[in-house]
Amino acid sequence: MISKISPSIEASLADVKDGATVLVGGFGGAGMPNELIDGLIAQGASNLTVVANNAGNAEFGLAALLKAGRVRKVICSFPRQADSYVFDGLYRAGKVELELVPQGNLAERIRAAGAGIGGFFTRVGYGTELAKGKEVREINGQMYVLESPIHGDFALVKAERGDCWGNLTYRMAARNFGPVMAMAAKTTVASVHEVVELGELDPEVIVTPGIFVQRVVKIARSTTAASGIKS
Amino acid sequence: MISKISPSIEASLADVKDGATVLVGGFGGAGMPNELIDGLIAQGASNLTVVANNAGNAEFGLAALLKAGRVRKVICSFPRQADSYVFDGLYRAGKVELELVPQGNLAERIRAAGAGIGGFFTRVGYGTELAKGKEVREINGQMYVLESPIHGDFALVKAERGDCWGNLTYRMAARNFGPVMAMAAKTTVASVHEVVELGELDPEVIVTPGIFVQRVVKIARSTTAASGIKS
Amino acid sequence: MSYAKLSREQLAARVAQDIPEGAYVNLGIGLPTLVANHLSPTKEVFLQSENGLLGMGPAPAKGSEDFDLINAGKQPVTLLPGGSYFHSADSFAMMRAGHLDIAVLGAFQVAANGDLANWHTGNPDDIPAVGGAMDLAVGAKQTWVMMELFTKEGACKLVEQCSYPITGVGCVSRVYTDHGVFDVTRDGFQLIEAVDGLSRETLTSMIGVLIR
Amino acid sequence: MSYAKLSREQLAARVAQDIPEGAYVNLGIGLPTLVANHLSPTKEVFLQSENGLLGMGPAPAKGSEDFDLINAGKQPVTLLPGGSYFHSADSFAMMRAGHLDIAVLGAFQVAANGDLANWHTGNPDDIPAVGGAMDLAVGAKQTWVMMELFTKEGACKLVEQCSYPITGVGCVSRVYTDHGVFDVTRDGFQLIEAVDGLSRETLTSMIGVLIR
Repeated sequence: MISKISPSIEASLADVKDGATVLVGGFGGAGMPNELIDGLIAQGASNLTVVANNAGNAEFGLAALLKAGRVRKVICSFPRQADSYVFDGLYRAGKVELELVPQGNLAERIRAAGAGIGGFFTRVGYGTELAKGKEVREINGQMYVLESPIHGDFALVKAERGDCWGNLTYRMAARNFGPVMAMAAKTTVASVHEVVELGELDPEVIVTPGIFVQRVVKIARSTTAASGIKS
Repeated sequence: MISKISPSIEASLADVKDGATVLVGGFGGAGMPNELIDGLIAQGASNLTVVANNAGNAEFGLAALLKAGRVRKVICSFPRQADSYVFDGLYRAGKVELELVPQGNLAERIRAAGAGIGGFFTRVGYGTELAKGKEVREINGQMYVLESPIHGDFALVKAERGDCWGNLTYRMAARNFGPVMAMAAKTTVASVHEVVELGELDPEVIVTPGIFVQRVVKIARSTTAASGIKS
Repeated sequence: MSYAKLSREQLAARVAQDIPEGAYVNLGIGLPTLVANHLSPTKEVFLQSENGLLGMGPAPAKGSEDFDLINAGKQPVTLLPGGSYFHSADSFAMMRAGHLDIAVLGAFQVAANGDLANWHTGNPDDIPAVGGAMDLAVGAKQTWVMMELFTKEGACKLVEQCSYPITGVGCVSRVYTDHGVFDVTRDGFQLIEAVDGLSRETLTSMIGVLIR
Repeated sequence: MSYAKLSREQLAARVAQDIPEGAYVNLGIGLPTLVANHLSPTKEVFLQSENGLLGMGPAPAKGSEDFDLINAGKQPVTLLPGGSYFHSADSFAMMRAGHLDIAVLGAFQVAANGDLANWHTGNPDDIPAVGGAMDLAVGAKQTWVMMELFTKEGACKLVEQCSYPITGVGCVSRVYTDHGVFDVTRDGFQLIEAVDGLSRETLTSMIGVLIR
């Protein structure tokens, strides 16, 4: 019998290689897979490209990964936050490369990778610095920019419940980038608060079908902390 | 208080104009909004472009609409079925135009319309008759075809449950094209078997958020009949 | 003749007044967030949040915050009955394809052709961050800007051409300010109303770009 | 020396034997559908159906058919515990991006370069219909064809170049037939095995295209 349940965070991340592209879910603290990021720090892979909406808060999660010097490049929409001082410092010191992408283009580029789309035309960004050098085209009287897919070697996703086939549900706004990132990576590792028996998740309400998930690892339930805002 | 609940099928389709493009959900009999199609026949709009996966079975639903002479053009992936004789006859007689689209490209083109994507590159269809005349491009060593969005004036969608904000859930494989068609039309009319109180649908399990639905109309529960297969 | 600029709350109330019942609206982070507090409880408006919420409700009571349920500004919110959750690609599909009726955004500058600048000061030492600003700017059926008319240094934020890096081309249709409301037309800015006590002529003369 | 061609069921069993445990598989309509009946119950394989099912189970008992739960051939099926439903765009995303390990498809012809023809006879009087054939042909990690080696008229369906309109370019990696199994390599067809009693030489000589 197939089981994608991983015995530990350590086991679930053992094969992340130096130079890998890692998609990391979350928007603010919601859906941020902090336990998996801590596991990645312990695992030791370096020279990573991290794709995420934000670039870390305070000194935990992504910020800790950045602080540990493991990240070569960040692809994200909103690195600057009230408590993003680790990223800010590395960026100003030229120690981390930044590719800034409008949030919807980021989500769509990740989905494109997960859906086998080679590129797509979007109006978002046209005429701005963030579309500099990109192919543009007029379609039905409006100007569009060609955007390309963003593939991941790994995706680290925080879900709520999962089963041994890798099916996932999420919790409230912690869903955000999880479903599209799970589609776009060669290996998707999902942390869940509950592992349930096969068939316990109603097939109508599964958000991420197991085909998109390679490993599921149970973590202790914790309360999502505030992050990214001025306290 | 906003309510998208329509008093009748008649009221929900009153403003379909001649020449409209109508997206029609369903795969085989599952998700086929037969009651709405009957309403459209009664309403009288003609010269329609119908976008659907199939092109009608026996003499009900889409086949009846075709038989009534209301359809100028069909955009679909699989018109030929064991019981598609109405379409077959009209097509052979040159009385209906056919744009044949691979099923996944069809779904993705409809989604593109619903997601504001101006066009996308897909490998599907490259080198085949169905990509004739379309722009092609090599991306990372593979050949892609540029496909364009398919917008609808109306979408007719069969759902399971709905509320006054237009939120929808579906039933099993009857989901198929419903969610993407609802996104892609100016006016989406959804038939549901149950209208529930606001808040009764768990926000985690709503498949089509109400923003994509303009009208919800209750229909009697009926059992989906077999269609499209040799009996 | 004297006039008083609108306070931030008054400006939020002024914007709220123009949002029609049944509208799907995204309120950008910062000043636009205040609009939610001024929507009449008898006028049903659907608030969308880019991080995957539709039917966003008010802030939760102190002590019952849940940071899995936050808005685009990462502040805790609630979900109304009838609300729904969805993933980021679906959320931005909503935006990009014009399903939202109105996006209300803050701005550094708005140009006479409707160009919006609100994401980057252009200062090379600033950490750039764009979030959903560019998506919202061009996606909604109407993009409204809500801002103080002048910078702290007294420069007018309605301009002939943006000097800051732009967020979207020709995307703004209306500008609500603490001095008055302007439409962006084919022929540039048109003054819709000035605040009480401020004549159209005076207001027009305070602005360094042609106002019709 | 005499040999017996594989029956349809034997051919289905032969294909089933090569599907590894844990594989995500789409079985095309027609002949490939039979493969499901020959998958060992001790070998867990995930069946996907283009109309929005993953974890498809066997046909339901007579009398408990539900035509909201059908396969790509519109026949009633069941869903296994752990199965899920999703919409058509998500279903074809699964296919197009190579999330499926194997697509098993019927064919009119397979060419030495891996081109597949299985959607249209090219007869102008036929109603064309493509369904998910083109999506499946190029989407899965591996595309296997399953067919009788010869037409009723005796023409070999392994060809130098397809005479029928093609479904996908260079997409087939393996061909299972009632006479033997072939790989499609850079250098054309390679015979993997011939059915019992049929020598490699004899089989090769029956085919009008070079077999390595």
